[in-house]
This record gives sequence, structure tokens and C-alpha cells, in this order.
Amino acid sequence: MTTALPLTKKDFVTDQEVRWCPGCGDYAVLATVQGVLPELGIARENLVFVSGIGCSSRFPYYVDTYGFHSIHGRAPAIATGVAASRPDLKVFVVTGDGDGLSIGGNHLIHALRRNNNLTIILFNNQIYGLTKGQYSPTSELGKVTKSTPFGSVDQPFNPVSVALGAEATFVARSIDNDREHLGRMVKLAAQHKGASLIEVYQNCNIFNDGAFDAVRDHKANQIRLEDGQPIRFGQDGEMGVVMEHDGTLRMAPVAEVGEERVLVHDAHRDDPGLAFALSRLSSGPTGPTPIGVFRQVSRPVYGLEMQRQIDDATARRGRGDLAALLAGTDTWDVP
Amino acid sequence: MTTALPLTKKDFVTDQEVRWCPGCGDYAVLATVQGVLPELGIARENLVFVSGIGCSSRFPYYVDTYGFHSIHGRAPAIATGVAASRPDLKVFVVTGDGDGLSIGGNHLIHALRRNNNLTIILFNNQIYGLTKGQYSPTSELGKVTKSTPFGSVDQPFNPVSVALGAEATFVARSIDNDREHLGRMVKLAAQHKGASLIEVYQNCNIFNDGAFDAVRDHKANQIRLEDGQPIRFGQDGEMGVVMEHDGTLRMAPVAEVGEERVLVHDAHRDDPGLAFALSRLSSGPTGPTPIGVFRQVSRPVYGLEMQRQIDDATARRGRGDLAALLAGTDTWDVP
Amino acid sequence: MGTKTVQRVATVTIRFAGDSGDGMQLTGDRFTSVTAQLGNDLATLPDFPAEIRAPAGSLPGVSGFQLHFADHDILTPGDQPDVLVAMNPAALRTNIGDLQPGGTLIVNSDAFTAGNLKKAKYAADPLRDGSLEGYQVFEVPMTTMTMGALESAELGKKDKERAKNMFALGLVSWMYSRPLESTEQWLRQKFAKRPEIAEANVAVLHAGWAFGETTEIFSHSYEVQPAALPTGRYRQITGNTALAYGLIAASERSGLPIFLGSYPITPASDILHELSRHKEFGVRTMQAEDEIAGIGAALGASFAGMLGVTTTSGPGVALKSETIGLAVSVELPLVIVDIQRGGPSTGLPTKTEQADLLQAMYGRNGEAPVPIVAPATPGDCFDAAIEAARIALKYRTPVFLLSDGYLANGAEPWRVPDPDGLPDLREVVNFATVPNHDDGFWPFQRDPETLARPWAVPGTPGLEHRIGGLEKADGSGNISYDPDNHHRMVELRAAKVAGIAKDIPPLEVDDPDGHARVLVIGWGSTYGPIKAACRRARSRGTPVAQAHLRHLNPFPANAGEVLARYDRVLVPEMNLGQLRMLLRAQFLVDAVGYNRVRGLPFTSSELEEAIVGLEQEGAR
Amino acid sequence: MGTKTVQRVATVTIRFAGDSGDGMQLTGDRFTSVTAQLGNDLATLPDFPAEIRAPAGSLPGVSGFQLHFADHDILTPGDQPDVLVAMNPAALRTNIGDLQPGGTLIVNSDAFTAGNLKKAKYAADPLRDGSLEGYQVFEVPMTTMTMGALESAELGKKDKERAKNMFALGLVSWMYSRPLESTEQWLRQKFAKRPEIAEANVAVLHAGWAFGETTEIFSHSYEVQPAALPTGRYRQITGNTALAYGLIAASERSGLPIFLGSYPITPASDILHELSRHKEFGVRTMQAEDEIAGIGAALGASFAGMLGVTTTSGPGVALKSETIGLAVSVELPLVIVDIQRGGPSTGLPTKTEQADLLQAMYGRNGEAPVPIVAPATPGDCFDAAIEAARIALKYRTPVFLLSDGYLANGAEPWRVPDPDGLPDLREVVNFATVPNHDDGFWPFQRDPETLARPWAVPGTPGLEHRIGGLEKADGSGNISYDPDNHHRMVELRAAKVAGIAKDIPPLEVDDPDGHARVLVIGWGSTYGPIKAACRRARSRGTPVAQAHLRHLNPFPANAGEVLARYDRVLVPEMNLGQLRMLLRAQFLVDAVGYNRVRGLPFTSSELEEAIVGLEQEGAR
Ligand SMILES: Cc1ncc(C[n+]2csc(CCOP(=O)(O)OP(=O)(O)O)c2C)c(N)n1
Ligand SMILES: Cc1ncc(C[n+]2csc(CCOP(=O)(O)OP(=O)(O)O)c2C)c(N)n1
Ligand code: SF4
Ligand code: SF4
Ligand SMILES: [Mg+2]
Ligand SMILES: [Mg+2]
Repeated sequence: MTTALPLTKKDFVTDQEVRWCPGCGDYAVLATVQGVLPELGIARENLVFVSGIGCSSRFPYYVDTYGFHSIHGRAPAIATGVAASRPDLKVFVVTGDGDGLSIGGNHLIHALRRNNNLTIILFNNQIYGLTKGQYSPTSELGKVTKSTPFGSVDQPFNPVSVALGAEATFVARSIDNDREHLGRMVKLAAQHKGASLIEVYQNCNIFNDGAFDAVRDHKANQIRLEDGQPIRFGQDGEMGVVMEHDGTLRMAPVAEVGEERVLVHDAHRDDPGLAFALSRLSSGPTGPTPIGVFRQVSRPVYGLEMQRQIDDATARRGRGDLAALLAGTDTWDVP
Repeated sequence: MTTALPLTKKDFVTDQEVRWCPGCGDYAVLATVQGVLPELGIARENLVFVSGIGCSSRFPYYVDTYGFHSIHGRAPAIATGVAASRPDLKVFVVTGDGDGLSIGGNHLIHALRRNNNLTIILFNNQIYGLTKGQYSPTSELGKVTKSTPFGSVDQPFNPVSVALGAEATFVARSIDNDREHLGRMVKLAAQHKGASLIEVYQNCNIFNDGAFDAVRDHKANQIRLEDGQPIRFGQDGEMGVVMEHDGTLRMAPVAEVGEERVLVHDAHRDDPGLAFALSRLSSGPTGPTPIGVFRQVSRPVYGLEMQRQIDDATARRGRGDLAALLAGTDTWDVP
Repeated sequence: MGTKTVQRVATVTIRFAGDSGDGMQLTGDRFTSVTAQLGNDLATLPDFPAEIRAPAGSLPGVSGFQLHFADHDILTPGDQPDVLVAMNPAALRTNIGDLQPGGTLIVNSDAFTAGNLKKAKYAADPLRDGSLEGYQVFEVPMTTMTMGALESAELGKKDKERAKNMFALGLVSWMYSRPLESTEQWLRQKFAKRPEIAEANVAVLHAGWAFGETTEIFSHSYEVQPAALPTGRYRQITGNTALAYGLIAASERSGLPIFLGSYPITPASDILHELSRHKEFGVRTMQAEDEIAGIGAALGASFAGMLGVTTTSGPGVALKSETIGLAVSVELPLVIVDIQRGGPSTGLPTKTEQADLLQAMYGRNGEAPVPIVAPATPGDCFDAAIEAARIALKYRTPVFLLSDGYLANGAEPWRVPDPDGLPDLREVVNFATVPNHDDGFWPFQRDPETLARPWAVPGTPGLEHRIGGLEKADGSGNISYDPDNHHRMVELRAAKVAGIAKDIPPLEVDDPDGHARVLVIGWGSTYGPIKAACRRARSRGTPVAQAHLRHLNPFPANAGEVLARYDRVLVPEMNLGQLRMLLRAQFLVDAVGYNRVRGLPFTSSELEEAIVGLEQEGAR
Repeated sequence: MGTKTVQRVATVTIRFAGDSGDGMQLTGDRFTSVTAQLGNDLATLPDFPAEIRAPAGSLPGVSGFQLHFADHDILTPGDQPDVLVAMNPAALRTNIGDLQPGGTLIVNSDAFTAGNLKKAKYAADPLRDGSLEGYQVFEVPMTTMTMGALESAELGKKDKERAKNMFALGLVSWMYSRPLESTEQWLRQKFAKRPEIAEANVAVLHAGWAFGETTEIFSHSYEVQPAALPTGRYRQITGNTALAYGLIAASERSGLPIFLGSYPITPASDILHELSRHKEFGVRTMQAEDEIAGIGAALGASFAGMLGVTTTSGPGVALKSETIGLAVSVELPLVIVDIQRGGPSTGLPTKTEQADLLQAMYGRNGEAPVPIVAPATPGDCFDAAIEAARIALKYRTPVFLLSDGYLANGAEPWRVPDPDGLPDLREVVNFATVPNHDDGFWPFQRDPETLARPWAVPGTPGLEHRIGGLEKADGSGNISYDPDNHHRMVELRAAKVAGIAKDIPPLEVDDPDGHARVLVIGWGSTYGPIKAACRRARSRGTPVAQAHLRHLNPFPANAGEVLARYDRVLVPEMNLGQLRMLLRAQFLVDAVGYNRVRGLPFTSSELEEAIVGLEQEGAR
């Protein structure tokens, strides 16, 4: 009964009506993910999507794999149980900026630190969509929303910085409607051994329309990070990222600073310092902003290590013997 | 009835018996904090200590100010309510590595992001003390504890990195028994406008004795960060931190690399990149490790901004008129 | 007014139904507002999907708004609408079952395309297949008429089409003789920045009216006289607005600024929205990172001397459980607002339910009693909020305020209260200012009358003290592991809450006949349907007594005595019998339940049947 | 054995009390272990402070261990010790009140220094002021003797002094004729890496024995014959160990590996510790970042086909509430272990209590029924864990397993079960493997008998499906906002849990006289004291019936009928009457409570008084 491989995008479409607002960026992400899944070469029954609550978290209903639409913020925890107990499955987490960074922030950072096999797609629309438009931890300072009619007064998170501060081994950023780039990121993330996070800039055309236009619509503002490549951007790559002697990064015209000074991206560097510095290049998607893989390194994977300890113990002691366990070492007989 | 200023350390000692294990590092931190409080020049009644649950969280009982020993992990949230509603108070949070980074991780990162006026002292003993010795999110990989008899399999957090990833405006590290240094850090943190976090290496001599000995007992391993000073360490400052051309930091003998190449610390740099890189110099307190202020920058303060919005609204609209509010604009009369 | 005849009717129930994108909530709101200003009594029931916007034309995307208005006092949004306005096939399909037999059905015939019919899972066009024969059907090509009215307007097609709800509003306004002026004003204000949109909407509104007046289809219009409500100044209010105002009033009357720690959740978010607009009352609102932080911050603020408030719905209460236990233990005032919705788990977020009562009573570890107050109507949310704050402040305790989705979004006319007539809460605040013991300040030295502990706020010199969640020695408040002290403290906390019974009004019984054998007792938002059902039963000759609990913990002192007076006790609840369980346990009365958990308020007719049935079953 | 006379006694209760640093728990454990091996029946009550180590010599720092052993079956750790060993003045002060009048008091006289007396808040030396006249006091300079015994040992002074608990153990072992060999072995194994410490302890142990045997102070020793327990192989076991083993047994018998998601908390942590040691059984243990993640991961693992388990205490349950509601909604198996402790809030973390019953019943939003199983004794934790797992797996539901601090740490002899005699859970697992509907796989197509839904685990081709916390359509499991469907699902979930009553044994009554008018009914760890109290009451001539509920939700099918048989029903609980409330509500019986919330198990004598008192109050 296993669906014959290779699969096609259609194999991943359920019969459920998709219930997002017309024009929502979520549609594009869904289509891209459905399009990439066949490329993973994993049977449908071995894929699991776990989500929290939010517009984006409706995602699993629309993907024809195993799915769990859980409760607000808890998807990384629930998915951890799935992935840690079944290393044979490929587990995705779908979450929002509220779901993943507000109520679910702790589970997210611990999931990253723990480096369990999870691919976390964070739909960042800088707003609470499902509850009709309150500010989120990624909304820009001064944001006027229903819950902040006089403007928000707290600094937003930079999701990439948060992830890097939390020992994430794979961190990327992409854009809802950039099918090629997003697809590539999803595939790389899915193939990463350990926890991977992709921040997706997602337009909520109802409550926060245009939040990412500066980056989404202006390719010149997309600083594309490609491993081993000089970090250039602009209309024609005329701009580059350079490092000052004191370690700060700066954007400058390549013509001015010279090609050789342009920083070459190294996603695999063990030390997350560079990735972190790159994450600080932009403090919001309003100007030139890096997209792509910030960091990808290899670390022990939680679920696999758990399995290894079980295998080791079993190899050393033999498969558990219940009678022996129950009796223990100190027994006496009553005749 | 205000206690006459200046106060002395004695003014901050309560009549409660201190109930930590003999030899616990918590005693030294308590004594240092009690010693520094008078220097803040704040009346006792305007100081509040809020804690969670853990050995360290017993702290408030021993400090003669207002105090709230709350529940596990929630101190930053509760303290946020105190500080946001009463900007006239100076609020401290006392927490542990389990309390603050495991169960309370979300509140901690949001408290830092929000930049409310809170001074958070995180007692990091890399273990759960009160519950008798399970591993914590700061315990080193492979840690054997009651709950990990075969060794832990997950990467620890670096608390300073976590804080920097979460937009913290003041982050420092110190050591329980270094009275001078710790006192200075506490004072600086307390005087910071906004949220400040001090990670304190604290020895739990019962369940994790000696975890910090490499740094605690060996001054040569203490990389003391002093704003504006070259970062040197070792027996006699013979070692220094230098930055490679690619931005990575490295420890090297000063004699070898030359004095001028030694990195000069800049805690006030707006971009947290350098502070983050410094936080990665050591992945655990087993070799040379930075202590001191990693970062101190100025950002809008949550509670003050909240107050400002209230003041503005009141200035603009006048103090609220209940009768007018209740009536609203669309009324009709029934005769 | 026009030339057609006008017929006077006593009461009308209208339901507007359409796609989520059709603006039905707004249409209903405007009609309600005008109706309120005409002096009718009214009750409303908005009913919207959990999705922001499900796919256009789909069944889950249908959004409805029901309004019941009358020339006398009414209690419910109406069981079955007399008039249904259906903007598309999906709206027709999901709502037609509720329309009165013979009722009036107005459809936007333009929307009955093959595509929309299919989305609504209609095999055949219901306008053509005779299935609507039992109703008075009016097919109105609203989209066409709207576009026509805007032919010359400088607007995009989409914007034009979007105005069609104003056509429906204009038409129904004509039918029920509601003037258009205030909606015109409202439109011009709302679209102040885009006057072309405002004017387009106004034009369509008038076109709708004109359509009613001029076409042959409608032979006459209706009129509903003002209701004889008690004298006073009135406004229309929803439960959530009233609740927010109640909190502000409590703040003003206690002199304590509000600190709201909250996390958005349907259907409670609007309280956060409302409170955050009123900073000139010193209101502090914090959108916290989660529910736990929300209540934590509120409790911290209470410690600091504010009126600490947290607002949420059932799933949020579950998350707050542990902190509520802390609030019980440290004995600080705190108002916990739960706008109940359909459960369990995420359940039915936009639907109403009463299934959090036992969670409010018992959802914490250990013996952790919390008083509970529940409003009965949207307007009552105001008074209930003040009462919850009064109990919280006076007894230094967290208090649950249990509203629900129906009250939250439902509207009714509300007599605007005189602030000076509201309870004065200053005296119950009564901050400690001086030591109360030879040893200084003893934070758990209780008031012998109320058993409340003193409240000394930071900033008060000489009263520095520490509180926490470990068990405390009676009096000094020091940590104590003494077994007998623990038992004493457990009993003291229970006695404090139980003692509130002395401080609340007795349970009143409405038994006009004086010889009822059946008592119907309810709580919360079922008040309207229950009261209406009792009226109906009585008018059918069935005597019935009715009582409604506003305080669920503790119960009024006379509750047991009241229950004992009747042969049969009926407890209608939108849950599986939670109050019933409490009444049975406490008073050993064989109360029976009427329990439906459908996400919708009861109809008065179903309750009427239940009452009459029980009465006929007879005495004990 | 020595030369002194040996007196045979039937039952003895000893309490060891000393500073947290004095090793009293270890002393008690060793004595218990040897006593168990001698074939006595026994029950223990460890009692330690919430602090790791409060200041040496202080009152809060006192740690105690009580052991009751006998030549017949016993039920409680003993009301009042016959023998108290007090290692310092603080231990004397906090424990002397419990000692039997005329009881034996052994003190370490070396510890009665001025400093220690002051820390214990003694104004005068109790050994000198005559206040101990009612007891048989033995002053033993244990520290001196210990140091003496180790004079020549190559050890630091501190290490030497620390061995004094072995002196006490040796002495008491002599008094009660317990051999030393197994403790010697144990010491050598424990200190395998530091043999000098092992040998020092052994030497002191012998010194203690020799002291008893040789000095004049003690005139004779005692002997307690083995108890006539049912035939079998026995071991000693604590509740937490038994519970962990029960889970492993359920895993083995169901073929599903355990996934434990847990966060440490007293007194539940030991289950996490125990389970994490047994990886060779495929047990996966995850120390999560908090309680919510713990249960979330366990639920995720259940979804993935594991035996999902989460362990915690009351505050943790509060945090897990929302996720428990999700588990109810998605209908997945999950065992939720709550080792109850003193509340509310942080309360008394190391003390026992039964006050989470109503939290377990009702602590969630919406109608969210969860079955509840409660063990009665430490050994019963094993069977109760299997039963909880059985219900969870068979009915696809979260199940509460309510143990408490007393059971968790208390020990008793336990007949080692034969694994093959344990319930076979393979058949109830019954994973779905093929589609169950024309449309493919319908995850909410229930078994008509149990109302359980099918469980299809990821990796099963063709059964891909989605579940979630929104309301689901009966059968297909698609999201449904339909009012009637919601009501049906609410009722189905309730009926599924209620139906378990058919699948559990009826409530048994122990009424040897056959004509009792009073029924005592309890649940959980009060079993021992209640049973003992009934025996005492009967032996005083008071007939009394006794029943104990192992299933709290649903109740056994015959529970109402049993209750109705008696004139009076007494419900002793270590809470303010939680089971009583449920019984009254469900069965309308005027049950009365005996409620003490002291953090300690009941004594059988207090319950005896309550029983006799109620019987004397008479019939209805
Ligand atoms: C415990 C709980 N708290 C709050 C909510 C209400 N809620 C649902 S989704 C959401 C936030 C949605 O924002 P985000 O995660 O950014 O997702 P989006 O809708 O923007 O995709 C909130 C607050 C809930 N369902 N459960
Ligand atoms: C809700 C809740 N979960 C768990 C616990 C148990 N608990 C108390 S303190 C603690 C961890 C203590 O570790 P840490 O925060 O590092 O403090 P330390 O004792 O090491 O100072 C835990 C798990 C609790 N009291 N409440
Ligand atoms: S509200 Fe925003 S995020 Fe949600 S479905 Fe609509 S457009 Fe998308
Ligand atoms: S257990 Fe550790 S942290 Fe706790 S008081 Fe003892 S030494 Fe300190
Ligand atoms: Mg969002
Ligand atoms: Mg710690």
C-alpha cells in the first residue's frame, strides 16, 4: 500500500478545502512545500507535519501525510516526541511568529538546542493573523494594532538571531512567493540532520499587508547568502557585505571597496559568530536583508543519540528481562 | 518610617535562617548582593526581589526588602508586572539555570527583548539543585545525573549567547565567590536602564561540585572584559584575544601576535555581534572564559514607555471621565 | 417615509447571513445601533466562523448576525428568525433551517451562480426547485443593483461590489422603518480618509431603501414601537465592552489603576483591545508572551498595588492554573476573566459554551478555593466586573469572572449608570501603612471579620516583607512545614471564601404564581432564554419558579433553602451538568439538567418544553 | 546472639530522626531492607524537609524515617513510634510529641551541646530538666563511641563523625535482633571505590551492636517473628519504584516502548530516574524543558505509536491541563502520573496530600472527561500503573494515575509477580492497518463496543490522516463547526469514559460482621490507615464496613448500590472532601468526611475514633 515512489505534488494535496484569505502568502508556501516533498524521496506515510495554532498552523490539513494540528505554541514539543521516538520518520513543524516565538518561544529554542530531527518552518507575518491582528514579537517597534492602539513599545525579536543564540545547527530565511528559493531552503532544511529552522517572510494581506514588500518585491534588497560565495546584492550585484577590522559588517558598493574585500559566506563555520553578525545586517525587512542559509553545522542528533543509548544498553545487558527486573536483587521467600 | 539613607549591609539581612547547604555558592552571592545594595542609594521599601523556585530562588527570604518567592520559571513575568506598573521601584529577579533557562526560558527571553527595568541574576550551577541533581540546560553534553544515567545527549545553552540572541541590552557574567567583580557587576546591572542579566557561575557543592573550578579557582582562565580595555588574560596578561580577518576570535599569546592586535573591548557597541562572538570564546567553564560586561546599550524601556503613553493620552485627552466613557457617543433617552 | 402602508408589529427577529467577506457583522451592528436608538429593546447573536476568511462562497465561510428587537423587554436574540437575508447559496443552506415557517427570505439572487451553488453543495438551485415553498421568498439582484447605483462612481469593481451589504441594510431598514442618517454619518467617519468609498456606500444604502419603497415586490413595511424600558439614558453595549467598562469603573471607584496582563484569544481579545484604548484612565495593558506571563504580570502588578486583571478563554485558563494557585496562596487580589467558548481543547473558538465552571472551581493543585461571579446579560458584564473586583480587593483573592462568547459579542440596550451610584471600593482597598505586630509587619495576620490579610505595597516604608507559594505560618507568614499549621491554613483559606456568602445578596426567586412546584435555576448567559422560557411556560398555564445564580462560589447563603422549597429543580446549562453537580453535592437535591452543548445559546422554546415536561412529570 | 534475654513482641514502630546531614533516610532504608528479608510485614514513612540541607542542627533541618514492622500483616507505618532515635536536640524537639507514653527514647547525648540546644530553641536541656520523665530514656554518646571505634582509621574527622548513623543502626539492630551481614555487604558495594569508608562504617555498625550487647544500660533485646504472608517470593518496594516497574510491565505486555516526557518535581522525580535506567527495555526518557513540553512530547510519542507517559506532581498537572484537553480531544492513549503533594501552589513539596482529585477530574476547559485510577499501597502502584495503561490503550484516552508522596516514598514487602500472569495488553493496542471506510481512513470511526477510535500510526501506508484540537466530525474526523455534531461528540466522549465502568471490577465491601450500619469509603493511600482503623473499631465491638475505590472515574458500576446499603457513609480524605463531593453529587448520599490536611498520612487511631463516633451517632 505504500504510495509508489517517485511521488508528485498531487500526492500531497488533501481533499480539504484550503481556508486562508484570498491572497494570503500561506498559499504560496503550501504549494512550494507540496512541490518539494516528492523530491525528498520519502514515502508519504513516513512524513509527519505538526503545527500549533494560527492561520499558518492550518497547514497540516492540506498536506496528505500524517498530521497533527495541536495547540498554541506546543508544536515543537509534540513533534519532539514524534521524532525522538521514531527516528524513521521525517517530522516537520509549521508555526507562526506568535505560535513559535511568543507562546511557543521556549519550546522552539529548546528544540533547536536539543538538535532533534525536526524541520521547523516559521511563517513570519509579523502579526497575529488568526486572532485578527494583534502585534507579535516580530512586529516592528511602534506598531499600531488592535492591542497597541498607541503603538507597540517593545523591541522585536530577530528570529534568526534568536535561533543562533539558541545553538541552532541550521538556520535559513526565505520568502513566501519566491518559489525557487523557498523550495531550495525547504529541501536543504529537510535534509539536514538535526533541527532546522526556516524563517519565511509571509505576507498577511489582511492584517499586515506589505510588511515585507521592501524585500519581497525588491530583489535588490535581497542579500542572498550562498555558501562559499561572496555576499553581493543590489540590482546587479553592485553592493557587497564587507567586514571592518573590528568585526562589524557593513554594506558597501563593491566598486568602492574592491571585490576582494567582499565577505565570502561560510555557512558551515563551526562558530556561529559570522552567522549571527549577518543576522544583524538588517533589523527588519525594510531594507537590504539577508536570505538563504545562515548556518549549517553538524552536531549529535537527539533522537539518534537516544536510540544509540538504547542500543548500547541492550547490547551490553541484553534485551530487558521483566522477571529479573521485578525480582531485583534482594528477595526472600515466604513458604 | 523610611530607613534613613545611607544604609548598610545589615539593613538588608532578614531574621530568617538561611537554608542552603553548608558550602553552597549561594551564600557568597547573597552576601555580595546585600553588600552592594546600600551603594545603590535606594530606600529599602523601593526594592523588590522576585524569584522562581530552586535553591537560588530562596534568595528573597534573606534580603530585607519587599520580596516574592513565586513559582517555577515565572519570576521574570511576575517581576515585569511589578516593574511595568511601578517604575518608581527597583526590581530584581533571582533565578537558576533550570528556573530561568529551562521552564522559564520564554519569560526570560521576552523580558530581555522587552527591556523592562529588571535586573536578573541567574545562578548558573549547571544542575537542578533543589530537586536533588538532574541535569539542566546548561549542563555539559554527556553529563551523568540521576535523570541521565547514561549521560545527557543534548547541547547546553550558553546563557550569554541566548541573551544576546534575544536582544538583551545588558549582559554580564561573574563568579559567586569573586566579591569584588560580582559586586561591581551587580551594581552596573542595577544601574542599567532596562533589562540586565548577570549570569553567575555558582558552585553547587552537593550535586555538581567543582563545575566552575577551572575558571573560579584559576584567575588565569578569567578573561576579564573591561570596556575600552584590550582583552588580555593569563597569569600576567600574557594572553590576548585577537580577531582574525574573517571575524573569528582567537586566544593567542600577546608576545606572539603583538599588543596592538589584541582586541579592545567595546561593551557599548550598538551591534551585538562582537559581544556574541565573545560569548562563543568558551563553550563551557572549563578553560579560559570571559567574565564581565559583554554588552550594555541603551534602548527604550518598556515600563517607562508605558508610562509615557499614559501621560501623553492624559495630556491630550485629559484625565479619563468615567461618566463620559460609559455614555459613549450614541445614547438615547427613555423618558 | 414612503407611500406604502406601514404595519405595526411587536417583535421581529432578523438574521443577516453571507460570506465572511460580505460584511454581515457590520451590517448587523449598524442595524442594531439604529434600532437601539429607536428605543426598541433588543438582543443580538453574532455567529462567525473560526477562520479569518474561509474560501469565498464555501459553507464554513458563512458568517451570520441575528437581531431580535421589540416594543417590550426581551431576553434573547430570538429562537427562529422571522426574516433571513441570505447573500449567497452557502448562507442560505446553513441558515434556512432556522427560519420560521412562512418567514421572509431575502436573497441576493445574483450570487446564485452555478459555481456558488456547487460550493454550497446544492445539487439544484433552491430558488428554482421548489424547496423554498414554505417561505415568502424575495429574490433581489443586489449585486447588479449595487453596481448600477455606482455606475458612475470612480471606484474599482471590487470596491463597488463590496458595498452590496449596504444595499441589504438599506432595504431592510426600509422594511422596518429604520432611518439611514446615523449610518451615513458612521460611514463618513469610518471612511474619512477615503471619502469616495464613504459616498459609494451611502449611495448604495439609499438605493436599497429606494428599492424597497419603489418596487412592487414589497407591499408594505413594518414598524416596531419603542419599548417601555425604565427611564434613563441608554446606549447599546456588547458584553465585552461592558466588561471592560466595568473594570475601568472598578479602577476609578477603588483608586487603583488597572494592570491588564493578557494574551489574545477569541472571544476575549476585544477586552484587551478596549482597555488598551483608555490610557487616560491610567490603564496599563500588556500583551504578554503567553497566558502564563499575562497572569504572572497581573499578579506582580497586584503585589505592587494595582488592580491586577487577566483576560482569556478556556484554554488560557488551563494554562494559568498554576499561577492562580499561587495567587490563592499569596492571597492577592486578581480578577481572572474567562470568556468561555466551545471546548474541549481548541474546540469551537468562536462559539459559546458554559463548560469552564468546574475548571474555575477546581482546576488547580491542592485545596485552592476561588470565588466565581458570572454575568447574566451583556449589560450585566459591567456590574459583574465591578462585583468581581470588589470581592478580589476586599478578600485579597483571585476571583473568576465567567462570561461567554454569547455575552461577549451579543449586544443589548444598556441604561448608562451614574458613576456616583457605583459601589465605592476605596474602603475595601485599605493598604497597610503601619506595622501590625510587635515583630513588625505580619502579612498573614488576618482581619477577623473577612479573614482577609493586610495588603502592604512596595514603597511603604517599614512594611518590607516576603510572600511566596510555600505554606506560610498563620500570622507571621514565615515558611512553615508544621502539619497543624498547614491544616489550619487550608481551612482558613476555605473559610475566607466561604464567608463571602455573608457579603452577597440572597438568591432571589421569581415565582409570580407563588405555587410553582418546579424551580428552574441557571447561571450566566442562559438567563435570557431561561427567563423567556419561564414566561412562555407560565403563559401556557404552567407555573414555574425561576432563580439565577450570579455567585457560583460561594453560593448565596439561602441557596439551599430555596432549592428545598421545590419538588423539582431543573438546571439548564450549555455543558453536561456542571452547576447541577455542585448543587447536588452541596444541597443533596435531585436536580435534573437540560444540557445541550451546541455552541449556541438555548432557544426559549426548547427550554419551555423542558420546563413543561418536568412540571407534568409532577411532584415528588 | 548475645547473652542477654530476648523478648518476643508482635509489632514495633521505630522512628529515626536527625539532621538532614545525619543520614537518617539511609539508616531507615537499611533497617527496612533487613527487616523485610526477615519476613516481617512492614510499612515505612520517610519524612524529610523541603530544603536540600537546612542549616545543621536547625528545626527545619530535621529528617525522619518511621518504620512499622510486625509478625502479622500490617497496614500503616504506625501511629506513634514505640522507639524514637533522636540524633540531636532539634530531632528530639520535633518528634518527641509523637512517641508513645512510656516509649523508648534513644538520644545521641553528644549532640546536646549548648549550641544545638539553642538552634532547637530549647531554653533548658531536656535531658536534664525532667521533661522526658514519661519515657524510657537512653543517653548514648554516639559521636564519642563512633570516634572511638575509628580511632585508628585513616580517615578525616568529618568522615569519621558521619558514620555515627551506623552506630545507631547497629544498636537498634541489636535491640531488634536484626543481622548485620546484608548491611555490611551493602556498605562494601556502595563504597566500593572508597573501601576505607566502607570498613569504617562496618566497624561502627558493629560497635553499635556491641554497645547494646555489652553495656548494662540495655537489659534485653526483642525479637519479631516473620509474618504469615501469602506464599511467594518477596522483595521490598517503594511506590515510585513499583509504579515505574508497572509502566515497564505495561510496555512489555503491550509491545509498545515507553516514551516518558517529564520534568523533575518532588515527589515524582524518582520515577523519571528509575525509568531512565532501564534502556534495555527500549524505554525512552526525555527530561523536557518544562511540564508542558513533557506531556507534549509524550502525546507526540503516543501519536507515533509509543506508550506515552508523563510524570509529575500537582503544580505540574496544572501546567499540563491544556495539553490534557488536547489529548482528550484527539483521543490518544496517555498515562498521566500525578504524585500528589501538599498544596495549594508550591505548598509542602515533600509532604503527602490527596487534594488533586478534583483537578484531575475537572482541571481543563470544556467537557473533557479523563479516567482516574488510584493505587492504595506502595506495591499496588505496580498494578495500578498497568491498569492505567490498559485503560489508556484500550479506550484511546489520557488516564490519570493518582499516587501521592506517602505511597511514593513509603516501602512495603511486595510479592514479586510472575510476568506471564500480568494482563496481556497486546490485543487492546490493535493498530489500524487498513482503511475503515469507503473514503479511506476515518480516524473517528469508533468501535461500537468501547467507543474507542482507531489508532493508525505514522509509517502505516494508506492511513495518512490529520488530527487536531478543533471539533471533529463524528466519523470522518474532519473539522466540523456543526452544532449538533458538537453536542454528539461531547456526549460520545463522555459516554466512552462512562462506559469503562463495564470494564472494571465492582466495588468490594469488607464487612466481616455483615450488619454494619456505617460504611467507610476511601481512595488512594488512605487504604492502610482506614483498614487498620476498621480492624481496631471492630475489635472494640463496633461493626463497620469498608470499601476502597481504585477507579475514581468512572466509579464501579455498583458503587451507588453499595453506598445506598448503609445508614452512614464516612469518607476520610487528606483534603477537604473531594471524593465526598463526587459521591454526594452522583449518588445523593449524605456522606460525611473526615478531613485532615496535615501533609501526613492518617493515624489509624484518629480514624478509629471517627468511625466509632459516627456509629454511635447512629442510624438514619
Ligand atoms: C492557549 C491559546 N492562547 C491563545 C490562542 C489564540 N490564538 C490563536 S492563533 C494566535 C496567534 C496567531 O499568530 P501567529 O502564530 O503569528 O499565526 P498567524 O495566524 O499569524 O499565521 C493566538 C493568539 C489559542 N488558540 N490558544
Ligand atoms: C511547576 C514546577 N515544576 C517543577 C518543580 C520542581 N523544581 C523545583 S526547583 C527545580 C529546578 C531547580 O533548578 P535551578 O533552577 O537550576 O535552581 P537551583 O536549585 O539549582 O538553584 C525544579 C525542577 C516545581 N517546583 N514546580
Ligand atoms: S489573516 Fe492574514 S495570515 Fe491569516 S489567512 Fe488571512 S491573510 Fe493569511
Ligand atoms: S543543593 Fe546545591 S545549590 Fe542547592 S543549596 Fe545545596 S549546594 Fe546550594
Ligand atoms: Mg503571524
Ligand atoms: Mg541550578
